[in-house]
Amino acid sequence: MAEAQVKPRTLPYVAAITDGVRAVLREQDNAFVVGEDVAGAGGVYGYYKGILKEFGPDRIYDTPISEEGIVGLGVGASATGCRPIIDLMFMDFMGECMDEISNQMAKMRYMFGGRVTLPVTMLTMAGAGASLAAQHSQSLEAWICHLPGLKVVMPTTPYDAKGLIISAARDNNPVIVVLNKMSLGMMGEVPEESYAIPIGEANIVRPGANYTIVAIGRMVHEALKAAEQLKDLGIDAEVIDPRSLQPFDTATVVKSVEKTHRALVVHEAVRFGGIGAEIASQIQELAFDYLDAPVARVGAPFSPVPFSPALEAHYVPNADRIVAEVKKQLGI
Amino acid sequence: MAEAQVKPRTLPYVAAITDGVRAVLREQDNAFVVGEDVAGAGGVYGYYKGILKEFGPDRIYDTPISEEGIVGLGVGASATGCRPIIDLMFMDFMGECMDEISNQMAKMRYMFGGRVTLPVTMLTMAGAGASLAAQHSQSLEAWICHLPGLKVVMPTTPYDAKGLIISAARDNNPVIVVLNKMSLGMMGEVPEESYAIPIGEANIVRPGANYTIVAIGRMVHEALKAAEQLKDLGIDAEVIDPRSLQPFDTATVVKSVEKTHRALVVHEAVRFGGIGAEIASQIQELAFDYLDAPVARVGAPFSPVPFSPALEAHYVPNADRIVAEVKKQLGI
Amino acid sequence: MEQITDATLLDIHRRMIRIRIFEETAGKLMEDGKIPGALHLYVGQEAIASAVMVHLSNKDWITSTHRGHGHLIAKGGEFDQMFAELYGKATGYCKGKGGSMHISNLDLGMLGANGIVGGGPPIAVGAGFSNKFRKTDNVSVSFFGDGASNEGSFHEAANMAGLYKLPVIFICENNGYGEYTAQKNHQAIVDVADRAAGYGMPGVIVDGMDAIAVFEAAGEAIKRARAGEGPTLLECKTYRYFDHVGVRGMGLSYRTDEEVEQWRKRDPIESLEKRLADQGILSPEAAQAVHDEVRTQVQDSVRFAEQSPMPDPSTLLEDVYAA
Amino acid sequence: MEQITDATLLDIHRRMIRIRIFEETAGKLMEDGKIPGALHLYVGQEAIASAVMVHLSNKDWITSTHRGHGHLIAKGGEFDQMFAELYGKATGYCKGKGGSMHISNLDLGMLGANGIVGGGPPIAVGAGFSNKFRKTDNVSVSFFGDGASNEGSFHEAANMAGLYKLPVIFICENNGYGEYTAQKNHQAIVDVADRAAGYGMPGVIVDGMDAIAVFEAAGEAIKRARAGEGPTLLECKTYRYFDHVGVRGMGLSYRTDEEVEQWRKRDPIESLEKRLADQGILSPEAAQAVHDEVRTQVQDSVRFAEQSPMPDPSTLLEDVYAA
Ligand SMILES: Cc1ncc(C[n+]2csc(CCOP(=O)(O)OP(=O)(O)O)c2C)c(N)n1
Ligand SMILES: Cc1ncc(C[n+]2csc(CCOP(=O)(O)OP(=O)(O)O)c2C)c(N)n1
Ligand SMILES: [Mg+2]
Ligand SMILES: [Mg+2]
Repeated sequence: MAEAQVKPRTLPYVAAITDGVRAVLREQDNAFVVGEDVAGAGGVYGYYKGILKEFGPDRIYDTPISEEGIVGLGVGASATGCRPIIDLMFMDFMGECMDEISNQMAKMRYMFGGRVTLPVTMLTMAGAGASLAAQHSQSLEAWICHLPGLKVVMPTTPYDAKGLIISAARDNNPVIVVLNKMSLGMMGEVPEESYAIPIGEANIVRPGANYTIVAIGRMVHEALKAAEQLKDLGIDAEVIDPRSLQPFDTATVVKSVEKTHRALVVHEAVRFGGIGAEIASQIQELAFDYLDAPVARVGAPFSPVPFSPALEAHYVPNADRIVAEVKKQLGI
Repeated sequence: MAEAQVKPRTLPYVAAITDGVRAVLREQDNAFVVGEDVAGAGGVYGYYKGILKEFGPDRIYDTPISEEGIVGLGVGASATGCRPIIDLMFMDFMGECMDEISNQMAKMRYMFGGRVTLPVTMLTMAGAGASLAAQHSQSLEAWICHLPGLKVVMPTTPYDAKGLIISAARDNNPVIVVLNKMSLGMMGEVPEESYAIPIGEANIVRPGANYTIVAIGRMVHEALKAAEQLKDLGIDAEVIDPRSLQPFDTATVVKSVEKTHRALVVHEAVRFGGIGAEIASQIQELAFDYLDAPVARVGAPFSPVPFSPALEAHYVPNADRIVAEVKKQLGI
Repeated sequence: MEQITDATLLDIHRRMIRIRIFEETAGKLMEDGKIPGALHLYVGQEAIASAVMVHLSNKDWITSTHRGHGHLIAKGGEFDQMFAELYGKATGYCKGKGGSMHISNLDLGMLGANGIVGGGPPIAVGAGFSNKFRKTDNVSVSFFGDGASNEGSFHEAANMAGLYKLPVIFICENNGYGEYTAQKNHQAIVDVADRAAGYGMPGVIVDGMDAIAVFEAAGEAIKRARAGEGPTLLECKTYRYFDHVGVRGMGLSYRTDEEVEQWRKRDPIESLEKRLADQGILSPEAAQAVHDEVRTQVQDSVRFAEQSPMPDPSTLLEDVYAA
Repeated sequence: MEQITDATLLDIHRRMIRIRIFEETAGKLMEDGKIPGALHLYVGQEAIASAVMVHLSNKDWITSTHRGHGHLIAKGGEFDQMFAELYGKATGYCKGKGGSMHISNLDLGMLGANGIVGGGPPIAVGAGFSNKFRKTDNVSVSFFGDGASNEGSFHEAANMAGLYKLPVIFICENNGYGEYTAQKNHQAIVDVADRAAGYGMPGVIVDGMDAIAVFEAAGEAIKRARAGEGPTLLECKTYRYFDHVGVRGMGLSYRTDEEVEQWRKRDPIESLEKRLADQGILSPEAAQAVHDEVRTQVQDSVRFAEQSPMPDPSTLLEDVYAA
């Protein structure tokens, strides 16, 4: 079918998610959506708005508040010929379904000697900054990146949101798409047609000459702001958005550091044991001789996410903290 | 009370666990044990043997197979004046109770502004090597070390098992004691009397001059074997057992690396995103100028734990793999 | 059955008014952008918390839900510290660290609102276990919604309470919806109380809009629990007047205006006031005076909260661990 | 009710024998140290898997438990690949990667044994959902134990199946124990079937030692499911002859020898054989011939497994991801 040439269209991140889900439901007859309040309400963040109307009740289902049941449904349905999209309203709720995620979804193929295929996509919402306190603000990607059998992607723009959802759904493995609640209103170009973003390929969102910032999830935008501030200090930062954390595009990051000789990793998650530790470790393992300074890490401090805006503002990493860490590293 | 001077007594790791639990139940009136098959059967690995008989049914309870309920019981009872010891038969089952662990147990104190105290101790069994396959062999300490509010200890000897259980139970915070199933028969000196091992203090189990190995859990013993082999290569390895992963004794590790200039971290868990990444990152952050080579990491490869002994033998890290990694790092 | 006294009736009445006015005010402040984050309001369900809580002392524990202000108020929560917490102020019950979804006060026996649906029941079982272990005659009460009754955690908690015959009362506030999903779209049953049999405990259904009925049913269950006879599942049929979050909320059409109106006609406060007036216990004027008094308290507390300082950033890393 | 044919009776009988002899042999091999890891044996419970499975085709799915060999054999599992898997050989159903606790074969509709108690029911709901979504008339059957009925996952799965009226049959094999804990010490109820009402589905109790009774009850439930009438919870009262793990196992005294003897007197194979003989369907000699034949097959398969190669270490990282 000849796609008409369309002129660039901009959408908010929230609508790009919808667009991605819509594309999947159109191209895959055996795809359907299940989750809490996804059908009637269109999702508590509205990213399934219109799906019920367009595709009907056979393609999108409200579920009971039963996260383990939902993930199990995804496992069982994907093992038996469907391509489910399962929705976990908040990433914080992984605690409720971690067995079905980690012991069933991630491991079933391996345990069965490769004789089962689980094309299941899970969408979930992460991130702090909305005064939602300790149980609705976490970034727990470190848990799932540590689990062989899963793929993990974190779209940071409307374009990536649509493209990564489509890739996730086309993938024959369980893929967890970690969305960010503070990005929902962010505008960006989103083509009408269906397109895929390769899982496992990092995106150099800002090329730079003498500093590498690897930024995870929403921190990409903070890193870009930080890069602007760093210009005044004579630092030309390259900002890399891995987009996919599992598999992780080590090559792109290492190549950048070989050029820049300095690196910083930033994420929203608690710094201790965050995915930044893995990335920093890999950088020093593979680019040790190129490094002029230790790989720095910026992450949330070691506490649960506080409710009060006065505290949360100091909790969530941002451009200023990235700049401060760079300065510290450079001794300026 | 004057403890009689006793001469050194050796016990297997499994009996040292029992001894630790017994000491806790003696010294704390509000302590009790709950878990699956802990009372009547004395635990599937037998480390509660005799507890029911000695302390009676008011101090140790069999539970239904309800991990989330068990952890919740620990949370609620510890918040209201008890000091429960809760047993999670296999660490792999954390998936079943991760909400009560991560969203309730770890965060409640902070969310309540410090106005609640949760003196709860959780014992659980980790480790591969017994042909128990993907769901009964994991080492998932990375998940819980990433959670502010929890403490995490991993005893590697009978002495440490007893001492760390006592410390965990005396601590006013939730402490998870990660035991290792392949160590149950290991013999070691265990004093009769009650003694505590400070949580957060690493143990230099083998002092050495020119190489630092940080070994987690059972890997301590493999690291010691590796150190013997390394002697022949002129390498005098210092082996550090952190004992406590959260809080982590960064100072002891950094001081060692400042002396040795080289470091390797080894754990049983999957290498990608394991706690070794955090430790390696910290070392390069804080001892960068002392490092003659990148910090190396040895961990399980990126797959679930295989059942077949033929595969499992290649999966679980051991002394040979440590030696090989050291050689690779040194280019010999 | 325990005969309800006039004093108790007035006590329940006052607790209900306190909840109603607190919640209406808080909802407005949230929608005006003064209170950050998300508030889940209890308006419509006041009879339940109020009539249960008069049976409890500060040594009886409760666990609550995301919709927790009403439970805390009924348990004796002070407006000053509550509003301050909602505003994220240092003077709040949780020093601003918890907010609406984690508001709590251990001195009052309130083990916290909970942002996790189904997070509470296992904790209530722990508190009940503790009460029994420490040989007290205190109980614990777990409030949860119809939606929460589908979480595995509820099942595990109920089974354990039944097994150990714990002094725990499971109070299902069935308001017909879990967020925007009607009960018929989240479970195949009409009465959550039907699940009690599966745990070896009585399941009781009561009109949650009728404070006196709740008082009586809860009294029975609590008496049983104190006497060592084990847990009860008490289902209270009720309704929330406002949206799932806030007052107007997301403006979705998941329920009809008529349905809301039907339930509002059975308003628990109005019907209790009518009854109190009919029985000559509280005249409409005296009732109005309670409203006015509470309204003034609420206003004062809002002022207290607004004038309170934000927590100092230096406190960010405090309260993670106990010494 | 469907009238059971002689052919079906003989089919059930053969499946039971296949399970019995396979399991006795496997248990011995484990205790002799030939099979690594832990085996949970099905001996005593054979009537259930066998009488259920004759109703199913390879397109009907089942989920199993840690005690899964019997389910796979009854579903058509071949001894060669099964023993090979237990030995951790490359020729096993899972290429040696799964072992006893994860043995599976998708071609036979068997979605795996499961090392996680309660891991199966949500997956069976997914398979049932899939059957319905894909507009087939296939069903899924979830086998689980009395102990597993206390896991939250069972609750969530049962509720969802009831809600969506899925073609799922929940078969609780109540053998009176979860590991070493007697049922009365893990739940306050006697009949797990009592939980069905809470999910809007029928709860049926059947004698799990009586193959024909199981055949009939399962047939009804499966017919209902195929007809779109929704799930059933079928509780089969049964007993495991051996220890929780292995044959002699840990040698704990959690149950009396008399209790074991009582149940053994009601052996499902013996009683079926008696009936088949009485009705002239299968003479004792013919029955013995089945035993002998199966025993030979088992011996051949053990030899096959022992002679099979271990998986090559180079395959360690294969099968983690699909292309
Ligand atoms: C584990 C978990 N799942 C989902 C949510 C999102 N959520 C918050 S409230 C709610 C509905 C709860 O319904 P119910 O239990 O009936 O309580 P009600 O809101 O009606 O008082 C949901 C789904 C959550 N907070 N926690
Ligand atoms: C989530 C989880 N908890 C605990 C265990 C340990 N375990 C294995 S089998 C078992 C008993 C299961 O009892 P039941 O469901 O009655 O099955 P049965 O063994 O009697 O067939 C337990 C507790 C487990 N494997 N998974
Ligand atoms: Mg509700
Ligand atoms: Mg059983």
